[in-house]
Amino acid sequence: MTEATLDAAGAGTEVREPPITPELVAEHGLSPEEYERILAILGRAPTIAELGVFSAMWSEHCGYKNSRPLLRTLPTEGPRVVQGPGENAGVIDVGDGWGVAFKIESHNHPSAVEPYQGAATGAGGILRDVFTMGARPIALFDSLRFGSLDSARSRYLLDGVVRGVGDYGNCVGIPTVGGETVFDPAYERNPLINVMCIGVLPLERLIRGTASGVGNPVMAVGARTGRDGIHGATFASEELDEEGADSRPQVQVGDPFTEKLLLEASLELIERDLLVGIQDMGAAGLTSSATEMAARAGSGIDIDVGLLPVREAGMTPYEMLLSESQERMLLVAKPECEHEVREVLERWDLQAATIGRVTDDGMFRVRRDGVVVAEIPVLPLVDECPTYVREGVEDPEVTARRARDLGPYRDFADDAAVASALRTLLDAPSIASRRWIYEQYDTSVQTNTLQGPGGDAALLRLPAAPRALAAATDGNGRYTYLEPRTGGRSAVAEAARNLACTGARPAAVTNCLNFGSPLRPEVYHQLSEAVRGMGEACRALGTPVTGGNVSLYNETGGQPVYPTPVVGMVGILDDLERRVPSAFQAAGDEIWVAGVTRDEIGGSEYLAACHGQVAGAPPALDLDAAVALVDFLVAAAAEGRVRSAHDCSDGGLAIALVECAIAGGALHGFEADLDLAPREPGGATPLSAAALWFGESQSRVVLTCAAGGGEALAALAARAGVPIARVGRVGGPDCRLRGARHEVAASAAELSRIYETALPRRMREEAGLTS
Amino acid sequence: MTETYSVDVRITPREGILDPEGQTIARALGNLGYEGVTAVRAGRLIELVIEAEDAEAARATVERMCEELIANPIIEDYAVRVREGVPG
Amino acid sequence: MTETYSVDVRITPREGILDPEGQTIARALGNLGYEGVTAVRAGRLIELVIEAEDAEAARATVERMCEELIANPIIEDYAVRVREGVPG
Amino acid sequence: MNVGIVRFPGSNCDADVYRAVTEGLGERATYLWHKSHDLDGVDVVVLPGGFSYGDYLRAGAIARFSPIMREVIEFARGGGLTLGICNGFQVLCEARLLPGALVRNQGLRFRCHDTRLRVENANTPFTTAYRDGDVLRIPIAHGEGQFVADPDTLDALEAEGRVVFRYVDERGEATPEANPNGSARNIAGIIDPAGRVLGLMPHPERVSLPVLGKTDGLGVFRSLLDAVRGGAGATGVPAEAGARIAGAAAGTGAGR
Ligand SMILES: Nc1ncnc2c1ncn2[C@@H]1O[C@H](COP(=O)(O)OP(=O)(O)O)[C@@H](O)[C@H]1O
Ligand SMILES: [Mg+2]
Repeated sequence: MTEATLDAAGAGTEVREPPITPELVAEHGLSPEEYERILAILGRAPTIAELGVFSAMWSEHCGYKNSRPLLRTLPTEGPRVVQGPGENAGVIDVGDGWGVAFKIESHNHPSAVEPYQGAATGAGGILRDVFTMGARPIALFDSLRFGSLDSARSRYLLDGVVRGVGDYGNCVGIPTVGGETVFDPAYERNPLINVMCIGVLPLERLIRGTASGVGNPVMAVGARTGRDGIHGATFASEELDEEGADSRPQVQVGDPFTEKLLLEASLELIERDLLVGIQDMGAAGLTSSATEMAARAGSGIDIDVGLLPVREAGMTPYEMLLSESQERMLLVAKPECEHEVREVLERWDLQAATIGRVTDDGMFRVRRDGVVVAEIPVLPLVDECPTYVREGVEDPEVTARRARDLGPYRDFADDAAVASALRTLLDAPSIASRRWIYEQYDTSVQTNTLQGPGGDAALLRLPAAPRALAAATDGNGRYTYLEPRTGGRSAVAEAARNLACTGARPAAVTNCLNFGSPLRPEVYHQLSEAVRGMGEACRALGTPVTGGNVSLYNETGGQPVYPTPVVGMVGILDDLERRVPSAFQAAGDEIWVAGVTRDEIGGSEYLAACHGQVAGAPPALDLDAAVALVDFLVAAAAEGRVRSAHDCSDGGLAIALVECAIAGGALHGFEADLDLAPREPGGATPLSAAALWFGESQSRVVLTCAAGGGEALAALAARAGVPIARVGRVGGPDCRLRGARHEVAASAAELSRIYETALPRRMREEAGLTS
Repeated sequence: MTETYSVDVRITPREGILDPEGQTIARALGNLGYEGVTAVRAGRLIELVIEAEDAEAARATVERMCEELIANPIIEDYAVRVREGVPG
Repeated sequence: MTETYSVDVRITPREGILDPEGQTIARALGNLGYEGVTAVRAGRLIELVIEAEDAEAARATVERMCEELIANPIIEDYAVRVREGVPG
Repeated sequence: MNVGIVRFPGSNCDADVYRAVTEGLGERATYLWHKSHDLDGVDVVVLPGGFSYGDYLRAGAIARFSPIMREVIEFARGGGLTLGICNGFQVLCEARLLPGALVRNQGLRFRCHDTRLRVENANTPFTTAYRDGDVLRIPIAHGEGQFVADPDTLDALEAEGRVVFRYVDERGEATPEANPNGSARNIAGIIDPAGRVLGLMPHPERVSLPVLGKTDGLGVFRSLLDAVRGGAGATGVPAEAGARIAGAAAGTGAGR
């Protein structure tokens, strides 16, 4: 192409082409070196539209500039993996010709600005990523981080986010069956909203986001394109606004009703085999969907934005290319099928416009009413985003925190102090019952829910009966802050443990990396170490990573959030009749603890909630022990040896036991002697009272079996190499715990009240008003 | 001394913000055979009765309420109208 | 020949029907420290732009829309206001 | 029995009803497209839950004007067995096939959890598989489920035995705490004067599959089967009170 054929404004518009100044380039988040690369790729200066396209595609979100080299170190292959990273969602084989597609994504910044719409559109985006693989979404999970609930802002954000996820998922008819909710001042001004979606598909219907077949029509489907969410916000809005108004909303509004229509129509189009490829117009909208689809096929795409249905008059090509209006998709129809595609879409009352064709020249060519306004070779644009390997250095502040003397917090003055810590932890928003949240979500629509929120992992029945799917999300920002590699390992291991508690074998992982700016050496250190830890754990546990999402620059006023890798894991339970609940089931059952308790209180919720301390090294994660525990739990469930199993995590052994007593349908008191729980072989190291009661040593689980069933259970554990010991018995109205010369007894009803009222009490004043 | 004022707050989606509810109502009216409807916007209406020194004070107070609670200025516009007395 | 009219439909909960949203706003305003609010009602506002012969025709059409679809007389009252031209 | 399930744009419990009828009961189900004018000769019509037209304007308000509603209304008026669940109940009220209206939950929040429902009238074609006073465990999932009607209507509903399900507590009592949405007199489900059109907010179809381990809702579909088999069919007379199926879900629900 020569300069002469380029008309930036396109025919019939009045826009002037602004000069591409260094400032303009910088405002687009491109470095001078990156700009040089663009000049080399194009062999000329870019137009403003082209600059916008490069800027979006080479952003962290689309181009993974800073994270790609790190992500490459993660294991991505395994016998079940059908589709690894790089597609709209990962897919695994769950047997009998069925697959499970799943992915997690963040919507942190939009939710910080407008929690209701931000969370709603976050749910909408990840749903589209899954159904564009040909999968019917069967579940959503929301992994949430907020500041302390003592702050009105955090309560407002929690209220809005929960209503946003709920209203969207409920309306589309996808049950939200799990998630996490953590409160810590580190997230005060930058909440994290990650949503995972899981779908099922007949594997023969798996479809990818590819644009192949020269001449095939490229169609834009769904909502009209507006000016919402246009990238490059500040600059672009002012300079390019033809009307000169400042009325360009950045906030995207979700329309779950249209989403539901898109979902049904897309699945019908795929089932009828009318499509070559399909992709959500997500981040960077039309630009990323068109160029990524072409890149995967090694083809080109030629579109005319003049044909794109728009919501507002006077939109420029720049705006149309970069708009992030919701509920839109790009599809490439099979030859001769365009008419039938239209029929299906019309049946669902959806708009479709053919905006271009697939070509074979490898170019992304954009016209406006016939006149070329952008012309970029696809492969360098999509695949040659410059990547950076940086130097990471640990923040000395973190080094110091880790080394802090925790002596003052290791012991309790008397039994009353232990009881008080127990109640404080049950009332801590990060531990307390999440019922207030998940009862605002439809958890039973689609009639697949075998176990909804409130257990260790959600369980959903699969068409590949009698198999069931288990899934959970996990991640501990505090651990990762204090020791990133351990945090990365722990996120994976806790998710695996959560799944294995139900009897399911962990299968694969998606992840969302929520970090601060990678340009800070201390953040880059966190990122690289956390990814290293995740990779180690994934390899050890045999759970390859099939996809994920990176959200960097989560900071305000120079203060990054805790580095928070969130792992979404799916696993398979071979026989749903063998599923294991987490709560105690019957009086008389024996209580066992599997896994070693060490003298570890660093990074614990106990230190944070009871002493306001974020310090010490987080509990070590021994990968061999993690793997052995998972093997043992899966075997124990398959053989029907356990009545309940609950992961021991935040709040340690005491909290895990009390949760087993109060988190089920009925209350079950118990008595337990913590001193009996397994210790380090040799048992030389003394254990402080705080570590015994509330320490968060990893790879521990509270199990029950029917009276007399303990021998067989212990034998199974021994075979798997898992230390296990009987600590007590279920029964009576009270929770009676003793250990380290302390004793606490409280009625299960009273503890349940604390646990259940903690969130509603704090959220009482939130109005729950619309929008 | 204070007077009683009736204050209406009309809350509508901001210009350029998607209004799926308005669009859906517009389509439904079309399906019912109504012609000539060129636009529909769906908003909210909050009616307050408030005691204030004078009409200006009433307006100022309600505008603060809108910013703080009643409207969501990020995605909604609001308009306040003040009348004397209680609504008829 | 037709003219363009802007029509507002104000929909409010009928007398005797509970208005939890209004009550919640009233309570929330109290919590925020606003005094002197003696009543709050929450309703809906539908703004239409419609082509019609004249203002009376516009009103009649929108009233039929309200009876048929826009309002539910069991729980809601509605009021229609017609102005000439498109909304400013 | 062939159960027709209407699919409006935004319906999302259509497949659940389908599975309850086919997997749970082993009977036939047929989807009915909202744009069609043909009920396909089905024995029973179900308006399923979901968010028809996004619940925009008012839940059920727009769906009520779908093309197929002309036939549904005709069918129901002629004594055809018609069941509206959740959003379907809202549509039935908007269509004036049932009195009253469903407005936003008193707490203003969407709520999804199990509720206990007391069977107030086991002598309807929808409830013969239960006994009067049985307490069932059936989930709700709605944001606009508060049933309202004027006092005269409520009195008439009570007097005529047309309140079919009521929200109760674990002791079977209709307390304010057991009322999840502020519904007048804890009403969860009502029937029309002819006893052929039932609307309820809770979701019996979600507890109708043995594989999920909960079957308290299956009785509704069993009762319908009984009514249809008993010859009452789509336009016949109300089913006999005594025509209960032995071992129906009633027992599993009571007193839990
Ligand atoms: N935001 C949420 N949405 C839905 N379910 C949630 C949410 N937060 C927590 N949960 C559910 O609450 C339960 C407790 O969560 P969590 O404390 O993270 O469990 P664990 O420590 O076992 O991983 C889990 O079943 C989880 O799925
Ligand atoms: Mg967890």
